Amino acid sequence: MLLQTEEKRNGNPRNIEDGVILSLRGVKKHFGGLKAVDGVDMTLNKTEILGLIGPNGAGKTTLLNTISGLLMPDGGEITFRGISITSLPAFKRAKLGIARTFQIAKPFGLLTVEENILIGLGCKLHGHISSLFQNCRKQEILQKARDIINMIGLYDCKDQPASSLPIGLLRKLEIGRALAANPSLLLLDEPAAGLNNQERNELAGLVRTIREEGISIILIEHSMSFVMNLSDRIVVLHRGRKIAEGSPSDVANDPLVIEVYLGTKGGKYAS
Amino acid sequence: MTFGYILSICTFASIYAILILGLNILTGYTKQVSLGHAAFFAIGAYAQALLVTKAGLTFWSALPLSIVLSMAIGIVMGLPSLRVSDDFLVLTTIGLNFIVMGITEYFDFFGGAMGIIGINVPSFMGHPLGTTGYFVVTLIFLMLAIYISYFFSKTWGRLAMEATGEDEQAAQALGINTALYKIYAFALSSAFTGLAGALWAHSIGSLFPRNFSFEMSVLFLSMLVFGGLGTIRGAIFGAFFLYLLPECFRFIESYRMLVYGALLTVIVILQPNGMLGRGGLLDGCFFKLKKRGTETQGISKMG
Amino acid sequence: MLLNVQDVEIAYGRIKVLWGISLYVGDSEIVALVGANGAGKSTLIKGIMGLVPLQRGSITFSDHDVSKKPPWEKAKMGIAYIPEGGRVFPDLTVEENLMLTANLRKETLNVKAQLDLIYSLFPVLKERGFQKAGTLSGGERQMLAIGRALMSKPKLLLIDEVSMGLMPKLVTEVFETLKSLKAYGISMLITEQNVPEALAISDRGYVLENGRISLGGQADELLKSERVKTSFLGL
Amino acid sequence: QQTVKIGFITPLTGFAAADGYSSLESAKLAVDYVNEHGGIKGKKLELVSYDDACQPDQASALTKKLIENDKVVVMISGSYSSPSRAAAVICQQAKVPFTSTYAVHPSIVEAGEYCHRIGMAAPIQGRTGGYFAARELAAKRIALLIMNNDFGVSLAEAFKETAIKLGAQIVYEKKYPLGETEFRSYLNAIKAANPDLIYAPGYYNEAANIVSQAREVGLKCWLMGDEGYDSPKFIELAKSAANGVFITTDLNRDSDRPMTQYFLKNYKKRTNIDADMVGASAFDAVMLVSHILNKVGTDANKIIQYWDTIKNFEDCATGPILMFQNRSAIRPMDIQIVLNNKFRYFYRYYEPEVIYLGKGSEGK
Amino acid sequence: MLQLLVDAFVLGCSYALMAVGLNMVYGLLRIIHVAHAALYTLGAYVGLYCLYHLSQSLWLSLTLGAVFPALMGALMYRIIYSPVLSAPRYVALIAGAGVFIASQEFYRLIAGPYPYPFNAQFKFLSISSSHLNVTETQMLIITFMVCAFLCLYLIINNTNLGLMWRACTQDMELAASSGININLIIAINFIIGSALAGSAGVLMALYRNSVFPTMGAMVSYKAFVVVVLGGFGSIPGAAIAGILLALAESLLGMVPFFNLPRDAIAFLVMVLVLMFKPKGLFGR
Ligand SMILES: Nc1ncnc2c1ncn2[C@@H]1O[C@H](COP(=O)(O)OP(=O)(O)OP(=O)(O)O)[C@@H](O)[C@H]1O
Ligand SMILES: Nc1ncnc2c1ncn2[C@@H]1O[C@H](COP(=O)(O)OP(=O)(O)OP(=O)(O)O)[C@@H](O)[C@H]1O
Ligand SMILES: [Mg+2]
Ligand SMILES: [Mg+2]
Repeated sequence: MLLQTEEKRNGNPRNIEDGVILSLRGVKKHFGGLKAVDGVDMTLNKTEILGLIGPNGAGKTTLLNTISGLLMPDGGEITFRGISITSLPAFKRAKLGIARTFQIAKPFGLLTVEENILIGLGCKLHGHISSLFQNCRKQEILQKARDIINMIGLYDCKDQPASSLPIGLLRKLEIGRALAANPSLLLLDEPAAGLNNQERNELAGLVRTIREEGISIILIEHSMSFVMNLSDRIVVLHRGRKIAEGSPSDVANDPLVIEVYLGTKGGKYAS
Repeated sequence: MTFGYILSICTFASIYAILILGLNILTGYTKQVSLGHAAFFAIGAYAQALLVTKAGLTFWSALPLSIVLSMAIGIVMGLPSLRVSDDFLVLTTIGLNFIVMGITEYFDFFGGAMGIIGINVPSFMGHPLGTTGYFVVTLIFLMLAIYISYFFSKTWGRLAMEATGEDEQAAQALGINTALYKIYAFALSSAFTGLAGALWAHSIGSLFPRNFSFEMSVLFLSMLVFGGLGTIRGAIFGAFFLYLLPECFRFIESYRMLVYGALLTVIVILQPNGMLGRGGLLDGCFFKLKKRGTETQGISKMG
Repeated sequence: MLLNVQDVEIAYGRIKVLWGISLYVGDSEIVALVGANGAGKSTLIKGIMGLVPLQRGSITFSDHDVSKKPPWEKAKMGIAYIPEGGRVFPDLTVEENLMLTANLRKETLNVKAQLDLIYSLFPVLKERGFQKAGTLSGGERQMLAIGRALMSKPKLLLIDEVSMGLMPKLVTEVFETLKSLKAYGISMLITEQNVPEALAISDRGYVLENGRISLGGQADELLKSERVKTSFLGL
Repeated sequence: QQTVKIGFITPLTGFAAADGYSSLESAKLAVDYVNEHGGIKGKKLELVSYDDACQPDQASALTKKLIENDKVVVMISGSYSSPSRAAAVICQQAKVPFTSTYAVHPSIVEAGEYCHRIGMAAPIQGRTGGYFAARELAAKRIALLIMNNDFGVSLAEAFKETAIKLGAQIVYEKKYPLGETEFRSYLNAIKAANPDLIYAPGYYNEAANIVSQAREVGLKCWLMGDEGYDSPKFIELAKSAANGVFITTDLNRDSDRPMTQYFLKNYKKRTNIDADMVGASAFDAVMLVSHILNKVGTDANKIIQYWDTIKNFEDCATGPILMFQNRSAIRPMDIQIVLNNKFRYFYRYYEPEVIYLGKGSEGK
Repeated sequence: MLQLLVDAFVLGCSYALMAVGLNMVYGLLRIIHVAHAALYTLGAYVGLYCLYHLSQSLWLSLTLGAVFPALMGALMYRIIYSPVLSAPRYVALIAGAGVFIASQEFYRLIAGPYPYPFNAQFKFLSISSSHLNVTETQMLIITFMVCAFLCLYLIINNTNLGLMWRACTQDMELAASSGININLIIAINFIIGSALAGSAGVLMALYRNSVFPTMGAMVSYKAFVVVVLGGFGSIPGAAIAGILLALAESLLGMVPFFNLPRDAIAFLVMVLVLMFKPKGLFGR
């Protein structure tokens, strides 16, 4: 079964060299004896939305962490816009233009919504010694922050501490904060978890808008309707390995994916 | 009138206020809880004392050097915070007290157990400063420290430090070099503390290792938490209040510290965010440097 | 009536989250509680369990007033709680996790039989019996959480967001398991984001909006109602 | 003005509270004595005291308060060296006569001509110990176990210098911090060095542990301490191990001098505790100050002028004060030994080379 | 050499007894329990009172010296800590510090500032030979500590109570809703920890033959070092680290010309260990 998929994948190599923004080659991450990510090859094109799915514990979040730099891969190579970022720390990758959200939302709870966004806006400046002297509340900066707050629809609570927001708004705040960092690649880890359908639809709209701004997106989701509708392409992970890749419908029909992930009712996503 | 006494008490309180403003940058903003600020205080005091007594510098020429020196040592002492976090860091900073005390006590270069004597009264334009003069000098430095703190509270640096304190991973994902900002925080904090130490050395005139005990560090953290972690007004209020409180209880003489300890406990229990922190008893009584909501208050988990 | 919640109000500090909630759960009944984020579903469940204090209102369980009882006494009376996100005791082994609850009711319970029952429901837990619970996968943890709650042979299960973060395959499995539990005479109050699936296994349901119950009724009727359709099913 | 006020600072809270209590009660005892015997030229003597918690910043602020607010004519510090020094500097600036009681740090009198010391100067006491150990006891191999504060260190320095000069050899030397309780590892090492005598300058709390643990690990050599041991608490804590320990002190309990007996008896009556050296120093300070005030009145300059000319002052609990040399009290030096759980008189030095400050650095 | 090891072991026992209580509180509530040292001193004073006013028996004073602090510990939790559990954790730390300051002053006001001797007469095993001399008190301390740790270890790993305790350390809320009376568990936790601290106070008072108001200070700082070295929350870790620390201190104290004080050495060791093992020697 596994073999079959390998063949199939190798059989249809996608030739997208010029448009590639991110490529992973043989990325590995081990925790003790556990191979959380075990040699994953993957590419991402400009302005593409790539869905990343797989069973619980497949290594999706871990893979995302190695891309954003919160974890250093134990092997393999990661290239972002032609630069090898394999051994760069997270904050440098963020400056290069990789932004992310977290599966368990990590707002700066004591800071207000506006300040959360400001921190994102300061992405390029953070770390310079001059950051200790420069005022972050200049008019034009506040204006930028306000634009982003409007875009994610949090204007009403911009002066509230982030910890007082409910999950749904927190996820939007996280996306806003990531956008403020002016990324060219956005990594979203289960942004729709804990949202209801209406909120999911709004979120899907937001994700599309972001893509239209020219930002590429990797999207991890367990909500099939969400990820199938949004993604241009889907990669399936299982036990740290890539077991399938292709268009949403291809993946949804893949028997291996149905067996390990979608379950018997998986077929209904195939359309 | 007890003018000299009050001035003298206020001089010490102002010195502590400068220190607490420094502690606020480290513990209030960056959430690196420090129970070792007596050590940083000692470093500033000793640096100044050595420069004045051994190198023969004047108060004014030694002061910038002491601050820079404290900052440099503060950076070195901050290095453990890059590896150690949370409660382990708290314990590490407790250790700094004992290590610095041990070193000053056991190396004759630092005066050893005999301490450093004869740190002269600073003079200004050739005239030695009296109690009043020195109080004015401290007050000016306190104003300067407040101004710098206020200015700093509006910079990117403070935002980055707060982000580092709240969630390191999220901060890194937004381009913040959290290690660097922790070090910045240690540097700034120890610069303030070093300044306070130097001022203290001159107002006492002599230094002994045991002057800088762990209990003092506890007092410093209490001052900050009592006033309101993460706020400038809280830092100043806490320093003045908790330093003057035992003085106010002079009339009950030997029950003084009992009452002080009990009061400290009761107030922290009733006002866990500090008197001037969010929701504190006096929140809003004093003029605020910024409108509500933009100044953040310390109500997060430790570390 | 097994559980009767009357006019309950709950606040976090000064912020009120729930306003005058009244609902009931009958014997051997599955009741779904659906609502948007932050509507207060988790808060209500915690309030029923006694993990957050009630500001007003009363809760009766099997005709006893339990409004002021601490959670452990409610647990002994037969209420079990499965919190959000498959929380288990990570450093205890699977078996210790299970035995913990059962041990408290040793006198009235046949522990061995109960354990066998859990293992027959979730064979995978038997395989992992001596593994630390923290090393289980997300789905296994969720099963352990359910198993742990069932060990004390509860009369009422309070389940918060059982499907959150689970892969589609597991979501189906877990819901089927819950449904099968009805056969053992266990009532359930479940909250869910996954409204259609939740209502599909439920007898009745309530819609919680901004801390108030805005709609309640038979599950199939709710599924058909306009309000649910527009705001939860995205139709 | 109805009373003559003298200021007193002492630690009543914190780790040094026991010494503060002794010195305050003794000072009060002395004040009562003075007032019963006519006060200061008919006026009552009044003691104004504050708790400095052994902190120099509090000491300096309180000294200001005493001088400005309470208008004291003389300041007495019943505190340790660090607060005493801070207070001395303030008094020197304010030109108010000052004296420390038992604090030994040389810098206290160095603060200026207004600052004096009632207790024994460390160089003298250390030297006395050295003479006794190396000359009288003929100890050849000496181990030093030194409390690491100004007190222990300055005693040890003078002791060492003298002992080496007299031909003894230092076979072991180690400092321990204030508050240490566990000495077995030091003592085992000392045992290996096989000394004739251990000199362990420090306070009675630590000393009691040193002495009893020394006996426990089987050290049979002489043990020698200083006036810091001079408290009945030392014997209570060290129990029978205290027997045979020599100390250098100036409070001779076997003396038949009336003032000594008055102090010992009335202190016990007043506090229900046996008197110690710390208290005796404070008692003497008040006695001496009131003597001076009775002689020359409250003028600061007259006070300090007279102070330096005092000879053979007998109205004190400790050995008579022969004179003030460099503003430090000079008196014959006593060696006492603990026998049958009591401090007993053993030997007294009058030799000038022992009891006077030398010309060199120690004179300062 | 053997003598040195035994002496260090006894010292280590005292560290470990204190550290265990701190560690238990930390494990359950994540509070750095500064006021623990106040209970140590309380134990010593209660034991002293017994000895002087009730009976000459050491056993009675040891018992009361454990029971009284145990109750005070539980009370302290109710009054001081339980109101600030949801506040940031340094609040509990400072509240504890306030209690510690106040308690020292309280003891001083009640019993006076002077140290008291602790003259208890008792019969116990002892070893005295030319190589090794273990006094009755040392024997008693070793026996007590070994028994206490064995009991604690057995309780925690083999009993239902231990299982519940472990559950509480991991997830208090979940434990409560699984039917565990968490108030009871916390109370028991404080009672056991404080009883150990109190009895450590009595034993050390006996060993040092002195009781004074500030006797708890240094011991509690040392106990922190032990807790960190052993790893927060690990009870065998605390026992082993306590003994290792005492050994290290004693051995370094033997080195000539190395004059840094024990406390500085202890903390230096701690910082160095943390630099290499940021979670302590036995930390998870
Ligand atoms: N820091 C860590 N230490 C040890 N093991 C880890 C760590 N982080 C993740 N793992 C393990 O690695 C595996 C992959 O975890 P990961 O979080 O990447 O899964 P996932 O695909 O995101 O799953 P889910 O859909 O449940 O979020 C899991 O078995 C997990 O237990
Ligand atoms: N510990 C807390 N302190 C303060 N406010 C809280 C706390 N927990 C929840 N809230 C607030 O109470 C409201 C209801 O929260 P609750 O978790 O009950 O909602 P929910 O319906 O379960 O939402 P979700 O779908 O996100 O789980 C939210 O506005 C939330 O911000
Ligand atoms: Mg994940
Ligand atoms: Mg919820």
